[in-house]
Parts: sequence; C-alpha cells; structure tokens
Amino acid sequence: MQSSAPALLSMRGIRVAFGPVVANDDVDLCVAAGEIHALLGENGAGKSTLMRVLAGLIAPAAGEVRIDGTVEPLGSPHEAMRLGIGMVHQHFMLVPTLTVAENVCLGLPSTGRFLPDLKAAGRRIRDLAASHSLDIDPDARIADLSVAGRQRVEILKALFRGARILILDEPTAVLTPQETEGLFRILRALAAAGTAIIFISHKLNEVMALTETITVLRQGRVAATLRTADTDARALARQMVGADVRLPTLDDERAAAPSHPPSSLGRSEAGPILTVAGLVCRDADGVARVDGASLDVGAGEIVGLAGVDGNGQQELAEAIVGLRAADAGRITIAGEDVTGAAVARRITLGLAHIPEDRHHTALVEPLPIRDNIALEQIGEAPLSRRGWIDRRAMARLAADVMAGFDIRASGPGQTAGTLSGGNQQKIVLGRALSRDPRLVVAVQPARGLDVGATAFVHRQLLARRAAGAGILLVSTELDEILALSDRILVVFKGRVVGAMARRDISVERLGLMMAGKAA
Amino acid sequence: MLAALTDPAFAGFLSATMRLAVPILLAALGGLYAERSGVLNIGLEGAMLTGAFVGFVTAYATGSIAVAVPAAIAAGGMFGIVLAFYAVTLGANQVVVGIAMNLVAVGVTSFFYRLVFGAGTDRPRIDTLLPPDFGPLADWPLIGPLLFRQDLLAFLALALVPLTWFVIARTRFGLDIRAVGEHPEAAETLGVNVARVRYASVAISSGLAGFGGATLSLAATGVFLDGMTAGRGYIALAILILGRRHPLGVLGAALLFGAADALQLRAQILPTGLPFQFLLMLPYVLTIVVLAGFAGRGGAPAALGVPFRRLKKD
Amino acid sequence: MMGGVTDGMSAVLARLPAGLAGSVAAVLAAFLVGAALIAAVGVSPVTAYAALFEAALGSANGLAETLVRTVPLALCGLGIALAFRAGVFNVGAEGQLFVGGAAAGAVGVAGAGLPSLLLLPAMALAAMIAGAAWSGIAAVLKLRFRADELITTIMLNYVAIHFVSFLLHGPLKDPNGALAQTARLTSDGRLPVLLGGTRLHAGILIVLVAAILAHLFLWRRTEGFRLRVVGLNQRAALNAGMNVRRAILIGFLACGALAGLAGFAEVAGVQRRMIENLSPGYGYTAIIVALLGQTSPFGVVAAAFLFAALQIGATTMESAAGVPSTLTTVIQGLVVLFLIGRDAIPLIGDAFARLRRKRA
Amino acid sequence: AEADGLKVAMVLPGPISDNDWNSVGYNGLQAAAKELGIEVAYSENVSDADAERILRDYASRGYGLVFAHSFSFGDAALNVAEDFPDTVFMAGTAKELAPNLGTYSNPDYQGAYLAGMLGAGASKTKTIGWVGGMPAPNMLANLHAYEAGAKEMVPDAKVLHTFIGSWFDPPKAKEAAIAQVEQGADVLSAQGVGVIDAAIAKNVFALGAMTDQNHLGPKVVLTSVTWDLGPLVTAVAKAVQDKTWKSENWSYGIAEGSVKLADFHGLDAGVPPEVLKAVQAKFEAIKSGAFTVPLDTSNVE
Ligand SMILES: Nc1ncnc2c1ncn2[C@@H]1O[C@H](COP(=O)(O)OP(=O)(O)OP(=O)(O)O)[C@@H](O)[C@H]1O
Ligand SMILES: Nc1ncnc2c1ncn2[C@@H]1O[C@H](COP(=O)(O)OP(=O)(O)OP(=O)(O)O)[C@@H](O)[C@H]1O
Ligand SMILES: [Mg+2]
Ligand SMILES: [Mg+2]
Repeated sequence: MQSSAPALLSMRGIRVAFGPVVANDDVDLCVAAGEIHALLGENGAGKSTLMRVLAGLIAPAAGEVRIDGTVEPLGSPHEAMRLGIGMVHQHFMLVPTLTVAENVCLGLPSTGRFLPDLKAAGRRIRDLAASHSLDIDPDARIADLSVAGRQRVEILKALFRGARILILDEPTAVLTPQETEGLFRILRALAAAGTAIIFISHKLNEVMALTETITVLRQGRVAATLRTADTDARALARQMVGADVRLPTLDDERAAAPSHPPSSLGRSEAGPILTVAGLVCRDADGVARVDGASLDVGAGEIVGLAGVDGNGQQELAEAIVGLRAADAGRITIAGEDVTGAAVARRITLGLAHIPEDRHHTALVEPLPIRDNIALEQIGEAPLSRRGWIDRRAMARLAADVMAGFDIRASGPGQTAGTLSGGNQQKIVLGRALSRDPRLVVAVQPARGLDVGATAFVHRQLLARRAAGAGILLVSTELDEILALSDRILVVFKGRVVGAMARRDISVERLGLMMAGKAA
Repeated sequence: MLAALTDPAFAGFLSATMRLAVPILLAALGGLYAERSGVLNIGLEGAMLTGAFVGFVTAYATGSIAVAVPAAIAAGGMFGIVLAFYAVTLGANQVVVGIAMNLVAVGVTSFFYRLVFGAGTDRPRIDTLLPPDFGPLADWPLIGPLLFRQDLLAFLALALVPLTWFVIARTRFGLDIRAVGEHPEAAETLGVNVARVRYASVAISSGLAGFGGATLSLAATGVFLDGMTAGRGYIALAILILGRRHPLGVLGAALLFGAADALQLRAQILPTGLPFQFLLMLPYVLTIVVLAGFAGRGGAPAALGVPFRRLKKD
Repeated sequence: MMGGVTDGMSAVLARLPAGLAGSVAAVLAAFLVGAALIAAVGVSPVTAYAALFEAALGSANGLAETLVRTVPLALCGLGIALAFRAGVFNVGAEGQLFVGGAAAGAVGVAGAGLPSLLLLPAMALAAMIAGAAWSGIAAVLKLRFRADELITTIMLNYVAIHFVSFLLHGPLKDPNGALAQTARLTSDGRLPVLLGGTRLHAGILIVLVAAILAHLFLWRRTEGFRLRVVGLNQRAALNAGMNVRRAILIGFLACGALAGLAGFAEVAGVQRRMIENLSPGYGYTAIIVALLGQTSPFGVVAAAFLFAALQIGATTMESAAGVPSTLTTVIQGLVVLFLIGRDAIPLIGDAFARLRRKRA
Repeated sequence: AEADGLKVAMVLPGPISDNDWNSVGYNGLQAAAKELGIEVAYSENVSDADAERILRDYASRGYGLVFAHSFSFGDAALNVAEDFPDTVFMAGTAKELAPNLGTYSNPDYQGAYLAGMLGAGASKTKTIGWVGGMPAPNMLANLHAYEAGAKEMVPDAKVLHTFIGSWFDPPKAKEAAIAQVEQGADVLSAQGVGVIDAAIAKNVFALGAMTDQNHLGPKVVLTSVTWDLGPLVTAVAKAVQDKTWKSENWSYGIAEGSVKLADFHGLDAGVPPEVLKAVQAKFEAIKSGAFTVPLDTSNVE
C-alpha cells in the first residue's frame, strides 16, 4: 500500500437517494491493487448500494469514481466491466436454466458477436478455473450446482471478464465453514496476484481473518476507515451500531437461571414435542433429499441441526412444517401424527416456523406489516369471529408485536417489502413467537442480519426456550449452533449421522461428521 | 397401407391440415420469441389482424405479394413496438395492454378499410397466391400433400421452424432472449440490454404474427374482412404452450390443431349423427385435453409476464 | 407452486393506474386522437362527440341505457377481479356468461307459471351454478393437471359458445319459433324495470349488492383475506397454514358465478329470453374493466360505467354523425392505452431533462 | 312527427361490405334514397344485444321508418314498436307483428332452388356443395331449396353441406369448401366469404349469393343468386309516405323481380344447354306463379 501511486480504485463523495431514503451520503472509498478491503455496516447502511454504483448499476446523484487515478463515467455494467470491475452479488446473478459457459458468455461479444463459441469459451473456462483452483464444469447447468458451486461460477465470470477489482457482497452468508475457507484461499490467491477485493460481510471474525483494511458505513455515511490490524471485533461492532453488542449464548442463559435446567423440563413427563422417524422426501427427479432421517426435540430445549448446506436440512424442515410431502416415515408434533396433516393442523398443535427464505416463504411483501403479522391467526379469535375480521384486534396485535420485537417502521401500514432485512426478520420472528408456540422450527434465522439484529434474534430464541418451547435450529453457521444448542445433531446426505450433548461438544468431531467422515 | 396413405381423401386432409396450421404456426412461432424473452404477447391476435389488413392493402395497391408480405411483417412489427413500449418501457400489465391493443387493431383496421376503400359494398379482392406446380412430387405419400401442395408462404413458415430453433439455441441474440426471460437482473448486470432484447423479441413476435395474418388475406382468401383472424392469435398462445415454447413442439402442436380442424370440417360432411356444434368444438377440446394431459407443466420462463425495471437513481 | 404464465401478475397489480386527474387526462387524450380520426372521415369531431355524450349521459333514457350496459360489464368485471385477487387469470367470463344465460333461460321457461319471487331467484341461482361449474372445469384443470387457466379459459369460451348454440338449436329451442333461442319468458321471469319508459332493469341493483358484498368479502372476511394472500404469495400462504387450493377454487367459482349472474341479468332484464348471441364480448371487455378498476369492487363498477357510456355513446355517434362504429372500438382501446400510458409522462420528462443536460 | 319528409334508417347485423346479406340491405336503402330523395341512415355491425337500443335511438330521433335487417332483431323491433306507435318498423323475417311492425321475408331461397338445379345439372360428379355460417332459418331455407332444386334436376344428386360456426371466417369457409370438393363436389354454393376462393383454388364452379359475385372469381363464379332490396325499401317508404302502409309480410321475390340469377359472364358455355333451358323455364314458372318453391326451415341432422 504505497501512498505515492494513485489507488487502483477511489470513490469520492458518492451520494445515492431512493426517494426520501438517502442510501449513500458523501461516501469515500479507496482500495489499492492486491488489497482485501472490508465494507461493514448494519442492514440498510448502504453497502450494496455503494457497490452497485461501482458496478455501473446505479448512477450516483453526486460524486466521482477514479480507476488508476482517472475519473471514469460508470454509466453501465458494460462500462464497469471494461474497467475491470467485477461483482459477485448477494443474490446470485446467474441464469439457472443456462449452462456455466452460457452464463459466462452472456453479454460478452468477445466470445462471438453473433454466434457465441461455447466450446472455445468452455476451454478457456477450464483453463482459468484450473489456474485459480476453482472446481468448475463449463457444461453444467447452473440449476444443478450447489450454492458454493454457483459462487465459484460468479467469481470465474468476473475473472473471465478480466476483473481487477472484485466485489463480493455477503459471499459467505450462504457457505459452510469449509466452503468459506475454500473461498478465502481463492481470494487470498487473487489478491496476491494483484486483484483488489472488496468484501462485504456481517461476520466480524471473517473480516478480521481475511481483510487488511475496513470501511464502516453507518446510515449511508462513512463512520470509520481502519486497518484491520488496529482493531478487533468488539470495536467494529461498536463502530457499526454505535453501541456495544454481544451475541448471547446458552451459557449466559444457564448462568442467569441455574435453578431449573430447562433441557430436562417437560421432556420426561410429556414426551418429545417433535419426533421424526425414518423420514424420506424425494425431489421431482425422485432423488431422496431426506433419506431416512430420525430425530426428536423435547420441550424446553434447543436442538441444533448442523450440516453442510444441501444435505437435506431444508427439505427436512419443510417436511416438518408441512410445506413438503413425506414419501415415507412419520412425523409427530405433541404426540399427534401429523405426517400427512395440513400446515394449519400443525400450527394448531403449537408449531411456529421461521423459514429460511423470508422474501418468498415468510412474508407477503406487497401487504402491510399489520397483515403479515396476522397471517397465521386470521382465522382465530380475537382476530376474527364467525369469519368476520376484527380490525381493531388486528391493529392491537400489530402494535403489540411491533413494540415487543422492536420493529422499526413508519407504522403498521407500511408495506413489508419496503423494510430492511433485519426488520423483515423481526416480523417473522414476532409473528411466530408471540403465539407462544410449543415447537419452533427456525431455519437460518439470522442469515444476512447484522450483529445487532442477530443478537436480538438469538435472545428471542433463548427466551422461547426458557418459556418451555422446543426449538429445532437449522443452521449452516457453526457459531450459531454452538452458541445456542442444548444438543447438536449433524445431518449428512439426508440422514442424521451424529448427535452430541452440549457438554461433549468437540468442534473437530463436528466438522468430521459434517463431512460424512465419522459417526 | 400405402393405399391408405395415397388415398386422395387422406391426402386432401393432410394438405388441409398444413394450410390450417400455417397461420397459427407463424403466430405461435412469433409468440415464442416474446415469451422466451419474458413478455406475454396477448397482442398476437391484433398483430395478425394488422398484418392481414396491411398485407391486403399493399397487395391491392402494388399487385405484388412479394411486397405485401414484408409490408405485413413490418406492420406487425410496428404493432409489436407499441406493445413493447407499454410492456417493457412502462412495465404495464401485459395482459391488459395486449387486450387493449387487440381492441385498437380491430377498430383501426376496420376504420381504415373504410377510409381506403370507401363505405361501398363492392368488396375489393386480390389474386391469391396459388401453390406452385411440383408435378409428381405432389403425389408422394404424406410428404406430397403436406409440402408440395402448399404455397410459398407455407414453405417460408416451415423454414422458420428450424431457423427459430437456430436463433434461440445457437445465436447470441437467442442466448440473450433466454437469459432475459429467465433472469433479467442477471442479464442486465452482465451488460445485456434487457429492454432492447425484449423490444426486439416482441417486434419479431408481432412481425411473425403479422405474417401469419397476411397468409389469411393473401393466400387463404383474397379479401380482407373485419376481424377475419377470428381468434387465431389466441389459439396461437395455446399452441405455444402445447408446444412447450420449443419450435419443433410448436410445429407439432400447430399441426395437431390444424388436423383437428381439417378433420371436423370433413366429419361435418359425413353422416356422423353428431350435431355440428360438437364437431366445431373439437379443436378446442383437443387443445384442452392435450394441455391437461402432458403439457401443463411446460416450464414457463421464470420472468414471463413480469416487467423488468432497471435500477435508476432518483 | 402452481406455476404458470400468470405467476407474477399479481406483482403487476400494484402498477395499475391510480388517481382521478390522470385518468381524466387519459380519457381526454384518447378522445383527442379519436377526434383526428373523425376529422379524417370528414365529420366534425364536435358534432360527433356531442352526439356521443348526449346519447350516453344527456338524457334519462341515455343514462338508463348506459346503466343497462354497465350491468354485464360490472358483474363480469367483479368476477374477474375476484379471480385475479386469488392469482387466477380467468379470461373465461364470456363463456361463463353464456352458460349462465342458458341456464337462466332454461329455468325461466321451465318454471313459467311460478311467482316472480320464486322464479327469478331460481333463475339467478341456476345461472350462478352453471357459470361456476363452467369455471370449475378450468379450476380442476389447473389444480389437478396444472393446465394454465389463461389458455384453458380462452378455449372453454369457444366450447361454451358452441355448446350453447347446440342447446338453442336443440333441446332449449322455442318449439314455436324458427330461431335458435328459447321461448320468451313470462313477465314473472323478467327483472322489473326501475324507470318507466326506459330499459333500466333491476340488474343494476344486483350490481350494487354484488359490489358491496365483494368489497366486504375482500376486506372484512377471513376468507377474502386468505384469497388475497394466496393471490400475492402462494408459498407464504401455504406456510401460514392457509388452504391455497381452496382459495384458488373460490376465485374460479366466484368469477364463474358472477359471470353467470351477468348472463342471467341479460336474459331476464334485457333479452327476455336466451338468445344465441347473448353477448357481444362483455366477458372480454370486462377483463379490462376489472384491471382498470384496480380489481377493487367499486373501482370495477366505475370502470364498467365508463366503458358502458363509451359504448352507448359510440353507437349513436355512428348513426347520428356518420362516424363508423368501429372508431369507437379504437377509442375504447385508446382510453386503456392512455390510462396506462400516463406512466410515460415522467419518462418523457426525464428524456427532456437528459436532453437539456446534454446541451448544457 | 316530422313534417319535412320521411327519414329512413336501417340497422344491420354485419359489415355492409360483405357482398352478402348486409350489402343487399345497404344497397336497397341507398337505392330507395336515390329513388325517393329521402334522408337515410344506417348502423352496421350491430349485435343482437345492441339492436333494441339502436332501434329505439332511431325512433326517438325522428326516423319514421326503421328497418331491422336481421332475423334475430324481431324481438327488439317488437319491444320498440310498442313504445313508438308513430314510427313504422320493418323486421326481416319476423314472426310476431304489431300494428306498426311489418316484416319482409328473405326470398332468396327461391333463387337457391334455381341454383340447386343449375349446380346439379352442371356437375359432372352429381355431387354439389353448400357452405354456410350458422343454421339460421333463412340459411336453412336456402339449403333445403338448393337441395330440392338439385334433386329435381338430377334425382340422385348428392348435396354436401357444412356450417362453419360463424358468419365471418373466410379462411375457414374456404377450407370447408375444399373439403367438399375433395369429397367429390364440383359446384359450390357460396353462402359466405371464402367459398369462392376455394372454387378458384380447386377450379370448380361456384354459385354466388346475394350480389353478383363474379368479380370475386371471374373464371369460376358461374352466376349468382341476387337479391335486390331496392324495390322493397322503396315501396315500403312510399307506402309510409302515402300513409298506405300496412303491417304485413312484404315479400319481394322472383315474382316481384327482386330475386334473379345474375349474368353468367360467358361461363354458361360450360353448362349443358338443356340444363340452362330447364332453369330458365323454372324461373319463368316461379315468376308466373305456376310453381311455388317449398319453404322449409327445418333443422338438418
Ligand atoms: N431499489 C431501492 N429502492 C428504494 N430503496 C432502496 C433500494 N435499494 C436499497 N434501498 C434502501 O437503501 C438503503 C441502503 O440499502 P443497501 O441495500 O445499500 O443496504 P446494505 O448495507 O447492503 O444492507 P444489508 O446489510 O441488509 O445488505 C436501505 O434503506 C434500503 O431500504
Ligand atoms: N424497491 C425497494 N424499495 C425499498 N427498499 C428496498 C427495495 N429493494 C430493496 N430494498 C431494501 O434494500 C435492502 C437491501 O436489500 P438486499 O437485497 O440487500 O436484501 P436484504 O434485506 O439484505 O435481505 P437478504 O440479505 O435476506 O437477502 C433491504 O432492506 C431491502 O428491503
Ligand atoms: Mg446488502
Ligand atoms: Mg442483506
């Protein structure tokens, strides 16, 4: 990082507004060749927006972008690409029905102006992938790839276009620890070869491990620019939120209320709140995604289901909540066989679901917050009587949940789709937990959330546990599982391959089990 | 067996099948471009009618079908560009725009027909395009009636099937169309101009529908009559789905529909004892049955019907 | 889940035109273009439009005729709006109207002699059941076979019209007549006239009741809430324990029943028998009516009134001013296009701003 | 009510440019306008659902004579006639009349009988075709008379018929006609646009309907059964003007000189002379009243 030569990238005074929302306000950012630079900030702080400016997707209202010291008009993605800027978006920008090679050639006239030469491109992809140790088959269809595989394609797509500045927006949110390690290796190698990397993440330990420099955004403005070596995770969290944040763990909970060990609460008397026995779920092609999985969850305990993404945990959760049909096996909730039951019946028995995909499964984004909160209880008193909706009761419920879960919005009438991810997740959480559920199935409940919001979600889950609910926590984040679980189960290729009580937890053994190497 | 294949009645049925299929095939192939790019072109009916009208007027004025067909295609294309302005630039509801445009097309063609030819009652007509004489080829079993008793426009229509396949599957434009129909955001971030691709697709789409309409007024009959497309544009939409938005599938579905229509027209002459209304229903019922039978899940492009808006600053 | 071409349509709902001033401007713009075309045939636009307004709104009789025309457009429009709210793109109102009309006609003829208070409800009920059943075919095709309703309902329209034609040439035909129509209804099978000297019949009251009920259903009933949620996001609805298939079915059946009711109103209020050409495309126009009314019940009624006035005024414009009636089709289409096109105004502003900036 | 002369209106179900039913009506109206110098107006493409309103509209705007030119406008005319006793209405082939509602029949079936004779006589295959839109009474009358004429000329003649299910779908009508040719028909009765195109494509004779349609296929349209509504409209208007009008069935057929066979444009060379003679003789017989063409509107099949 020589200060004499102009930085590879320098952004100055960037301003972007969406109507009344100022997403970026006078933002400066400098990144040198070979540097890995972290961009931090709460949900909605303006990170993605700033990067979209760089990628030519948004024209800023003010400010300039210099590449190698020259002011560049970033009018279009094409222009950005020509300048060597490549972006790996938070939500992958890949066409699932096309092959890797087709995706790579898209919008790239150099691979053939009128007739793209996919064979030649495939060869170049193979070479490029090999030289960066990326495992990629150019003829594979994107839809058939794992999440990590798609991410590799995204990186390769950028490299194929000659990216010198590589932006990664929350790349690790969807990766397993092993995959994250793999990604980091790739990124370090790229940086060593001179690529400037901008890395966005909410996981502070990753930022500490990977990056050299950090820019923190708060409410659209730069709050600080620091060298990674000069700071630590706690200080960073404070920079982002403006106050101290600490993620709660089960141990705090136990320390606070040692009198009744909740893990045994109710378990012996009433039996487990959830049992799954020999569950099999096949996908449209007949492949068993869940292949004889068995588990149970008792009242007052958090069971963490760990596993590498794509090992059937999502399908397992969907089967438990009733979004997916079981092809074999048995599921009971509170002792009742619900294997073929409708979702509504399971909800009546005390099930609450915090789905992985809040945009499409949890929320009806065009509807107001009020309606989203009422979604599961609309058919019951007090929200309705004889089929008539009591709008005052609906407003009361919304007010209660919004207050209890600290949902920040202009009011209960605001459309759910216009909220930040964190606030959206609080609606999902509030709706699920305010019903006093006996069983909570929480899938990746903190994905994409900033530290503050994550802490909030975790506290709420712990509170539910203390109130006697059984919780199945499905997560690919080992940290999350380790912090919250009474017991940990490991899922591999659709089966539960191992179990561990909290006191016996060994991270190494967990890792081995997740890789299918040991029982 | 061969005797059955060369039976004149069967041969007549086959050539009628092809004739009835061609206008719908053209419109459905057009629909394919639009739908693969993510735009639902309900306006096929109006584009067909526009093509039938402009083709007719041009042929009447110039006496040349070689001029009339490109004119009809161009007119259909213009219709498509207006539709694209709404569906793509304004992001309006594609069904509403399509239906409104069809309404306008019915009105405008009929209105201008009167403006051009006056309110009189002598229906102007043009000489229709007749099938060239292929000599003995026309008597080949199956192929003869299907191909060598058809006019040149039918050949063009058939040639468009492999051409469309090639464009969609092999060319950059086709790649762009597929990408834009499935994931426009991704395409846009990679530098594909989503709006431009969709404009082009909808224009081609409506242009081909205009071509299909022109076959009605130039080859099938030598006249133009208000609303003479009689719903063929809507049927083309069904054919498109039956054919799973694949050129070969579309050809198959169009031929199936043509065959059902040719069959019912022949069955009416025979003493079947069925009320003729039931025979008239046959092509539609068959379409529904086939759709329910196996084509129902035919994967629609993920972004079909969803307008795409570029991110833009305030 | 129930994928198809119509997925995502609901997302587009939000983008439909809103705001009265803009709507008025759009209608005016359509009339302006219409005026140019009128001038092209050598007629004074002022004369033509005067005739149009006079006919549609200028007299008690004109207003009555406009309201008479509002009835089928509004009832079909309400049905389509409800289906649309459930995420169901039912384009089959035309066919449902025909089978509804046929059922009403059949019951009306068979029940001749019954008192009005019995006969009329029986006819209405029969029409609603027939319309719903016809729509139900498309529902089954969607729910069981995943056949896209946009296509099946269009196809079913053709089938319905041929089927009704068969009935009217055969079993339902008036034995004393040569035409393909049922016998004429006795006065007990006719909807009462509300305003003497005009054709304004009680169907307009049915429209008002239907609109109020639809409004209450959508915004006050849990079933309506579920219907809206299913229309916006099926997966979230399923996750919240809602019965998605049931809501979709309700959408189909409500549309069929209301379109069937429109058939009843035409038979019992206007034609006084079932005829072969009961509708000149009400079911299709109603699609635009439903969407212009933003699928909100009162909006639909207002849009139906606008279109009715246009259509009524238009035919008189032809006969009184000599403007070809087809021009009115153009104006109707243009009204829609300009209404949607209002969104273009800011775009045009943008373009100008860009131009100016470039110059500067 | 109007003192300054009679205004006459006509409401038509289809486009006046169809060279068929609607053209006939329009031409009749214009002929009367020319003959009597009266003011006329018309509405085309009027659906059954709109008919009553438009009839009412004309009546309320002072038109003294209104033609409802469709068999399906009878109800509508009846309803309006009741409310406008001072206006005279004429409905095409209506069953129920009122003091101010008369009717006029569609006698083109008389010509269809001649067409049937001519067609069967000209046919080499003894098979002739007939393509129509919908089985409306006038179409059925036409078909039955055509059949009867054919049978008179050639007792073992076969008459094929098809309904295409709509009044205006030329490509469909053409295909229906082609199907008939492929079943052996070599003379086609064209009761809809498109049939003549089939005759051209298949090089068989076509018999036009309503107006002289030879210009649509100069080499194949042998002749046409024409119907001139001018004398009828003129006579009715005159009667209304003279206040001699009576509610009855005004029939202007062959005897009245309204229905004729059009010029053969030289194509009669392709027809055996004895056939032409027989047709001519039958024409005279009908004209003189010696022969009455049977009117049969029963359903087929
Ligand atoms: N297209 C848009 N239209 C309107 N507002 C937007 C749009 N995109 C972003 N915003 C708003 O701009 C602000 C910044 O959003 P941005 O996506 O940049 O946040 P972020 O820092 O990436 O958040 P996260 O950590 O959740 O990814 C937010 O308030 C957001 O609601
Ligand atoms: N059109 C929009 N109007 C208002 N806010 C928007 C709009 N589009 C996006 N946003 C907001 O911008 C922010 C950033 O969106 P982003 O795509 O990063 O998803 P997110 O909220 O971080 O959720 P996740 O990480 O789970 O995908 C979110 O808060 C989102 O609600
Ligand atoms: Mg972001
Ligand atoms: Mg995020």
